[in-house]
Amino acid sequence: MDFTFSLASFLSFLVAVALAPLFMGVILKVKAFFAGKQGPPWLIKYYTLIKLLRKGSVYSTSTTFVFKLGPIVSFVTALMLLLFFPFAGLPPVLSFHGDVVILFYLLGLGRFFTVLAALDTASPFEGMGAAREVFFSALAEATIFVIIALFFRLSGSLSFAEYFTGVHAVNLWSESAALIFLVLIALFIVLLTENSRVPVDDPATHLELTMIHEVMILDHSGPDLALIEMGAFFKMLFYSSFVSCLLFPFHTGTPLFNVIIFYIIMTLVYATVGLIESITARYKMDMVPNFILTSFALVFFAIILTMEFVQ
Amino acid sequence: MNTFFIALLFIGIGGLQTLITYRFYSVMKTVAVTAIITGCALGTYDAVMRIFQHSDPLVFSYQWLQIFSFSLKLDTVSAFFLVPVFAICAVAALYSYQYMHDAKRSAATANNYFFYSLLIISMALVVCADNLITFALAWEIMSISSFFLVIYDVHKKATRDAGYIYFIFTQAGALFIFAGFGFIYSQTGSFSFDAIATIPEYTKLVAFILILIGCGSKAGIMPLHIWLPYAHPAAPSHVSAVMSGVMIKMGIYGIVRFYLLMEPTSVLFGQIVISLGILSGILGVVYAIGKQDLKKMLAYSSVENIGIILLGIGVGMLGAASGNKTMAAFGFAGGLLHVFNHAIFKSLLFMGAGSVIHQTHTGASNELGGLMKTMPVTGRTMLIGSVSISGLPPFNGFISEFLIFYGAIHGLSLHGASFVFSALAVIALAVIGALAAAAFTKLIGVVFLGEPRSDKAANASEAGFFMGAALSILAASCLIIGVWPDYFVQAAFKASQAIPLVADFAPDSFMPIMTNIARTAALFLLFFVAVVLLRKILYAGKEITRSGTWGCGFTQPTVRMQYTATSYADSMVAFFRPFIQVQKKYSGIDKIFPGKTTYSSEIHDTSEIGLNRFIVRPIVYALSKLRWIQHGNIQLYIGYIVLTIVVMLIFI
Amino acid sequence: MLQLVFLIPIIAGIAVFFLPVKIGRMVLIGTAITHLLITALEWFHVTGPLHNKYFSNTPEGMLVLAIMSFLFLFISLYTISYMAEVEMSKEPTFNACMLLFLGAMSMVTIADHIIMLWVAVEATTLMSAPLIFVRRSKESLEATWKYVLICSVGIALALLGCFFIIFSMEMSNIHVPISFSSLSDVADQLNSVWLKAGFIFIVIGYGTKMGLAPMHTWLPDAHSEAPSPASALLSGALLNCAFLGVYRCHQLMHSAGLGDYSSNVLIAFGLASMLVSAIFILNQTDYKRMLAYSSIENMGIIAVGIGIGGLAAFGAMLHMIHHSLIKSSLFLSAGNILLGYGTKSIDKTRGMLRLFPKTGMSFFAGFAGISGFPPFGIFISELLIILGAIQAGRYVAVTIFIFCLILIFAGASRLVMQMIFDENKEDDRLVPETWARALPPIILLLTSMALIIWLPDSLYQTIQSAISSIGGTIHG
Amino acid sequence: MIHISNILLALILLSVLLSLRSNRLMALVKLMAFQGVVVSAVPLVLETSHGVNVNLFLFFLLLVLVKGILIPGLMYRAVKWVVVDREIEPIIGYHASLFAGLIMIVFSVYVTNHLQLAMFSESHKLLMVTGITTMGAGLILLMARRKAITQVIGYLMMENGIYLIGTALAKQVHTQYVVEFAVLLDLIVAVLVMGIVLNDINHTFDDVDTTLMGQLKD
Repeated sequence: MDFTFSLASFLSFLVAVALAPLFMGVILKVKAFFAGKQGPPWLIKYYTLIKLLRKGSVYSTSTTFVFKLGPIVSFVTALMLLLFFPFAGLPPVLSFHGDVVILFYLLGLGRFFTVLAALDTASPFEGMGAAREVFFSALAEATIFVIIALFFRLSGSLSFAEYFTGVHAVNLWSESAALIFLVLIALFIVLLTENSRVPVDDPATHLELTMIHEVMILDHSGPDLALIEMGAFFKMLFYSSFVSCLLFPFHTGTPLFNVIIFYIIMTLVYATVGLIESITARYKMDMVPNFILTSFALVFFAIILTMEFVQ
Repeated sequence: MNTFFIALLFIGIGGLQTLITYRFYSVMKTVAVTAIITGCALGTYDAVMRIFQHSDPLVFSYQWLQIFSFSLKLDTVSAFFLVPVFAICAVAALYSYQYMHDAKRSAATANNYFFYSLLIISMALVVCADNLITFALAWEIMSISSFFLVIYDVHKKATRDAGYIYFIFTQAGALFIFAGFGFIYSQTGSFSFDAIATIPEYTKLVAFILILIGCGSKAGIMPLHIWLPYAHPAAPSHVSAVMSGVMIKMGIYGIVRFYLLMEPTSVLFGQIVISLGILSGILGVVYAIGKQDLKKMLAYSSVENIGIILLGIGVGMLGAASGNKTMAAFGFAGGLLHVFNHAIFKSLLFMGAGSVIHQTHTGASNELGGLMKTMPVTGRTMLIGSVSISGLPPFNGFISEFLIFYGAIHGLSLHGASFVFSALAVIALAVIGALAAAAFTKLIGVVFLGEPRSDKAANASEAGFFMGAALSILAASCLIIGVWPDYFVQAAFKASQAIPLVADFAPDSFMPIMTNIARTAALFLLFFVAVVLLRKILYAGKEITRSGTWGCGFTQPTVRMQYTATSYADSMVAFFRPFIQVQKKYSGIDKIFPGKTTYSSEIHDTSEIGLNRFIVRPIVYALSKLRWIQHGNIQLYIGYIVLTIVVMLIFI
Repeated sequence: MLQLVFLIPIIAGIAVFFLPVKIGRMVLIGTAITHLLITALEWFHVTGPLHNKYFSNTPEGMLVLAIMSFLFLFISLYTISYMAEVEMSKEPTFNACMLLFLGAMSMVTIADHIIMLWVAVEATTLMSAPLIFVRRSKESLEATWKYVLICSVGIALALLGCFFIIFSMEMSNIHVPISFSSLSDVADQLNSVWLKAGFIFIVIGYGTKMGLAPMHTWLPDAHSEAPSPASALLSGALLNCAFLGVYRCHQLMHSAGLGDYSSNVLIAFGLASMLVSAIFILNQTDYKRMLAYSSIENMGIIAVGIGIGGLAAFGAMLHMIHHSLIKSSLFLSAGNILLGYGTKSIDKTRGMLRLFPKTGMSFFAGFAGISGFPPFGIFISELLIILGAIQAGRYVAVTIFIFCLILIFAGASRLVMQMIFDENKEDDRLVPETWARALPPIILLLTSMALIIWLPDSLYQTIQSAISSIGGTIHG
Repeated sequence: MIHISNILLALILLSVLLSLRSNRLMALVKLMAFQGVVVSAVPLVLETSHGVNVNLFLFFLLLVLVKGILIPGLMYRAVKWVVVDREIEPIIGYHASLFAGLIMIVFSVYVTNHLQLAMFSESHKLLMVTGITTMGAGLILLMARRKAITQVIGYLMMENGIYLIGTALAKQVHTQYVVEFAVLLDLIVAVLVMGIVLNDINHTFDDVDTTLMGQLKD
């Protein structure tokens, strides 16, 4: 494992962690804008987290220790993602050949325990959410791993650092732009799925029957809920960064400039999510698999294309 | 005398003495379990030593029936397979000490131990066999002894049916293997393994496919897996643990061994194996999601894991045929390590399921629930097993899946069909992993979490000490291999060096990456502990209250309203509909004020339906149409003779 | 000296007709032991080889004789206790016919003269008919009628075949004794068309007796209706004798250079037999008939093995030995079952494991043995036949072979498992099992087991020299 | 000599055809006795390399005794005392049987010619034709008649045919006796056993109709 303690890497990691809740505010602002409202303050998510951390918790009598494991594991796995991600082309804190695989599997671990925590409550609604979560993410997983395969085909590498740092970084401006464009769309669909955004899931709906992620954490409260929320922010940040890195090559030479561009693009990505949430409605639940399969079809098409492109 | 034989001797004595001492139930059990565990421990030690010390393979040959020899050869691959054979059987024997508790059935128990030890010995012989005849002999003994183990509860109809189905599959499989041997023998003219590499490529392929069918029916490769979901639930749990954890791997061993002996150069071998792997893996796990019986579900999960193993081996074969060292070494090592890992967590899960069934007397997951509170040890170990089998870090399942993945992804640098197969392998692995998580969240969530769905589940209590101990040992191994995989990975790579292409594959080509994986897992654990502590601090001095689950406004929730295993699986199963058939029975609502209504759904195995509809029934029908031959009419009987003469004279 | 093997049983048999039952039983056992002794002496060449116009001790004949002699001892021991149980009024007739039957069969094994062989085979029909017929029920009469008539027709055809062979010799103006051994020496000069015709008629004729489909029709009836000791003897010994006739003729064909033709004929008959038994073992309702069909199957296997030759011929010879041992054991167990339940219906003989543990165990072990599981010998013989068949490039044959084996196993194992393991609410045992009747089948099974662990060298040599005349080699 | 043998053979063929269309058991038995005597006489009148000698004559007497007197006598008694219904009860009708017999003759002529054996003299050819026809007709009786007793007669006829074929083929001295000996033994043994069984069948079933004996089947 390349663990060269570089201050820049560590700082960029900290900045990312710190900014994750802020970007969620961006989405809310965009949605408010389209609804013609003023919207909550930019720092709303920070306030929420602090409020939650101050509170105590109520646990259902049905639950066991698994219920408490859920938030912890999902938080830790999401945090680990950020450790390995090269924000703005800066080398990540940790990196090694093959880290992509373990990171996505760790995300799977997080999901495993979130789902278990939901099932632990004995609530029919949470079970429903859990079932949907595992199903949709299983489909998204296929897309993700095709993307990994594709990137290996393009760059011969298996870690985020190798993908997005250096001059041979994979992005829209490289020679295989057409493929990356397909990946980009697919990845954005995965982003929406994995983070439970419209049109896959509507975090703002009021009917539990129609939810996926939100219904799973109904019974969590206090610091536990804060951990889950934080985990969700990290995950969103990770996917957005992934998309951003594909959109633009961050090797202008000036790290600070890179960082600024990076976060501008990040803001745009979040804004797009917000935009989509404002102008589209949630799909019917049985349409969702088709939506995710679209992403799979795109990347599968892309990887078949590489048989021609890369020899 | 060699340690290996001493080990077998101990195991044999442990089994044989039961036939004499069966009148003294607890003496018989204690002696049997002790002897078997001692033998297995010795055997494990011997096998481990053989993997890591560069000693010459143990060779043993005994002239038998004038023209054959009973030959054994214990090389690294054999030793690698011996470790799970001995280790898992020892743990399962420990488990059986309390699981087998019916002193009234002492004769049946004695038989069980006798065939159990015979099974261990025969499995050890299968992996050490060094010629066709020895392999066939050991294979058949393994089949018949496992058959007797399956039909322990012979007074139940389901058990008898299961035994019957298993019996047929095992014998048919053996005949296919024999046919494969025939093709080998026809070219080499000897029973020995030595000259197999020299036979023509075409014959190799035919022989390999026949052996693949034969071994595949034992391993539970997809269209041939039908016996698994019958036999595993029927057998006593320690037996299903051994059968599913170890015995079906003998099928894998057969495939690997004959592949190694043949040293084929065609990519077709790898492609066939990968295709079967994908089929078994994905459909296996979908059925595992769909099935609600605890052990049936685990049986299908075995099919899935066999698929993963085949993917690994297939990737390795493809790599070896295309000259890609990384692919060959990682694919094979991954497949082999998954054999070992699956042995651990699948036996853990089967024994855990056994404890549940033992305590609640039901295996239907829709009747269970909330057992984590009443059966803490079983619940926690099953949780670990479930995480492991879903291939998630920091447990052992991830390590082997990672190796396979790594190998497969390196296959992407190939061209043409090999590229497509590698890509499919990658996708399949991902999908299998994600769906396995779905299957096992269902298992843990429905059986151990939530509220009990029936009185049986509500009144359960923890299983006995030895049963818990066995589960704990296995659960600990899962974590140990996941966090410190070095030795295990090395062992797997040592075994995979039997492929000539990667014989010189140096440890520095794989060790760094494994160290990184292990460190990441350790880092995860570190963070995990840190956050646990952080959470303690956050909750320090705060009010923590307990109350009922929030019913989303519904004020009178009952346990019957919980999401069941069936509903959990429904949408996923529906997605795979052409491959999985769901039969729903719903009486419907027909009145304004609806009365009682019923709904039930059942999942049918498409391969089983296909086998029934397209093979068994037509054959039985056609044959029953020929029954007039024996009509009892003597005049026509003489007519047959006359007709035969006429026909024969025409063809003179 | 060798002629004693058939003379003694015949004389003893005639004597038993007139002796009281108790002494008759003693004579039966005594003759069995004597017969075994003579066979043993002959086997170890103490008495020296025999070659005259009519008789000669060939390796294959000795093999069949040895199996028969061994079986007969245990079957006769079983008979004593079986007959004591059923209290048959015609017991002296039965015992006498057993002995006469043994004599006739022994004669088959050492006959060398073509007509002498035929006479001996004819005699076996005559001597065994009363064995089937002894109960005089409607069914047994019907079975006997079919047995006698069909076998007589078959054997008459075999006689015609013999004439053809003799004629083929005359066509070529050769003057040698019409015995197989002398004919083999001049076989290449024989007229091939007439030899072929002769072979066809002999295969059909003796094949009727051996139970090759489609001439097998009498076999399930006779084997199921005969008292169990007789069934055991019919299946374990008589079929081998008939096979010997076919085999001798195949040898002759082989030395005449027509081995390919006769091989194909044998394989075709063998596969047909296996297919036919597969048809009837599926959904069989009578366990003795099931065993009878299984005999047809195994005779088919032997025919296929011999037809393929090479390694498969060795397999076929081993198969013959082990089939005799195991099938006799199964029929003896079936006798115990019949005594215990009083019915031959599979549906009504459930729960043997609980009601008749010893018989149940030996029956199941026998079934496992006949299905080719170790530690019984059929495992090796079937494996060798499959290997040999593929080596000989007979892919179609081996496909049908394996297909039939699977079908038969699937059919039979369902029935056997039902008999042994199924629940049985009732508790009435007509006749409790005794060691006297449970032991002989077990000993036969143990013998098969012993022969797979350690095959005596002399046996091995005998098999080798028996198959060497049809080009059967063990290596390559 | 040739002349006589041809006449005998023609008589045999006639008896074969008659037996196929005969609908009375008694007539059939008488026909068999006649056929037996004629068949036994064939070797005597056949030109052989060694002429007629004492052995041959003795065998002739023996054959006549068995085929012409003993076996028909037994059957006569059986039909007289045992069988209630003396109709033959065909499965295949008389005309069809007769027609089959004619086809049988054509077939045997074809076979005999097809064999084209130089060493056959004309009389041997006819002998062969007759033999095959007789055997075939015997088999037809075996297959086409319902009564057990008719089956025995069919068997007898088949045996006659085999005897004729054997006579045609085996002309060396030492093989000739083999034919006679073997056929005799076969007849005695088979018919004896059949007779005993028939007797028992009659006791048990009150008839010798083989359709009653269809219990054993699958």
